Amino acid sequence: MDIFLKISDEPLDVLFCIGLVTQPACGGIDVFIGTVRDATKGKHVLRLEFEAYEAMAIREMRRIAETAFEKWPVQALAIHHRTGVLHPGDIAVIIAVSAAHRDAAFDACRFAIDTLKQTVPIWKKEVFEDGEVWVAAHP
Amino acid sequence: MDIFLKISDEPLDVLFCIGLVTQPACGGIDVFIGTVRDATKGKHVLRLEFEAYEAMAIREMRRIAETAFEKWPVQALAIHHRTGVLHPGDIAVIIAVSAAHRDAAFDACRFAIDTLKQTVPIWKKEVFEDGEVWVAAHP
Amino acid sequence: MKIQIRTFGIAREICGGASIQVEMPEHATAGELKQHLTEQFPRLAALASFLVAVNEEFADTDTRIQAGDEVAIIPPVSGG
Amino acid sequence: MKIQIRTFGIAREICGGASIQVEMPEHATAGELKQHLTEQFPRLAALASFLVAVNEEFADTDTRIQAGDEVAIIPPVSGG
Repeated sequence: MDIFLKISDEPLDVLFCIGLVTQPACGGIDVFIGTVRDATKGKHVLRLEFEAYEAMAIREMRRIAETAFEKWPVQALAIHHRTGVLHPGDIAVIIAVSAAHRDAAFDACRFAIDTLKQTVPIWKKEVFEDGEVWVAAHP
Repeated sequence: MDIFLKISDEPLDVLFCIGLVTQPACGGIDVFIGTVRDATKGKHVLRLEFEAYEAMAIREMRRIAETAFEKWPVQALAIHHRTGVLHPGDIAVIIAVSAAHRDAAFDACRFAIDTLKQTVPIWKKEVFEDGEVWVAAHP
Repeated sequence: MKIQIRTFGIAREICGGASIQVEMPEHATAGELKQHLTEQFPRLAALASFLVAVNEEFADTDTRIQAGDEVAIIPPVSGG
Repeated sequence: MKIQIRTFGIAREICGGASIQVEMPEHATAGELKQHLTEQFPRLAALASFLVAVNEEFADTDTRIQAGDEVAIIPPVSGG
């Protein structure tokens, strides 16, 4: 059960994450890369500001990874999340999952990003030309 | 509809594929990387030999990409497939799909690799210490 | 007992600082703390939701808080 | 008419070359070609399946083949 978790205010490295999960017995790797869009609902995004409750976020990420290992025959799983100020095109999150067969990699990767967005204490503020908003804060 | 297709006997480049599909409006990229396992059913794999009916394979890959664009709101899709002699750990195929939202990227990427394995005229021979076999050739 | 509470995201802005201190009875629950916080900071009630974490775990309404626990307000998360 | 046929993968090994030539009646169909090939190369019948492609498209049983068409034997694919 190889789990690699990181929260960092430095740029994330896709090839590094893929390298972390690559193993001789793996036949498929699914990688999800979350990038900063240049617009939300038609409004131009200047930047995003991410903050994390780091220790708890790592705990929740570990819980996600462990659940993925229980549910699917995956070999290794990496979740790297960025914090700080990001601009359109920057990578906010990378999830890489290796497995002997691709179905497990796809299922676990999608589960990981879906669950991360629901449970991991990380927050982003979208900054527009005319204001800013904490995403998902209000109904 | 940005479609990038390649069949090559040179090593494939994951970052290049991701770069091809990255666009300012994309919020999620799903990348599938098919790698050569070191064993099949417990037997050690020495190497794989891939061959393609290249012109037709590119046509079938284009058909997959166009179908993906019809079915899901994706922004760009790249399929790069390797031919020639590969060893365990080498990358046989990369599929990268970008979309504004991740569900489309995941669905289209998985559809693309599943369909590629069914319809694209590419063949692989597994070479073991004690023999070789064309994968899927016989019932 | 005095409880030191970490705040994040919009909760940090609503509460006016990355850390606030509130006075609660001994053995108060997370539910009671949420109610106290909502009264002290009415804008928390306008959020889609907010949770309390105790010692880096999401707390249930009846989770008891001890002096010295690490307590945090968790507004709706939006990572990824 | 003479038809030049490209072969790939195990079909290349069964047919003994990357390209073979067969003689078929004018307006023969892909289905008739498959039958002819199976008779000439019985090991093709042992494959999980094999298809004929005409001009880089999978052919139906009743697809007609013209002299000069690009024809190929497609054994079970195994890319990815």
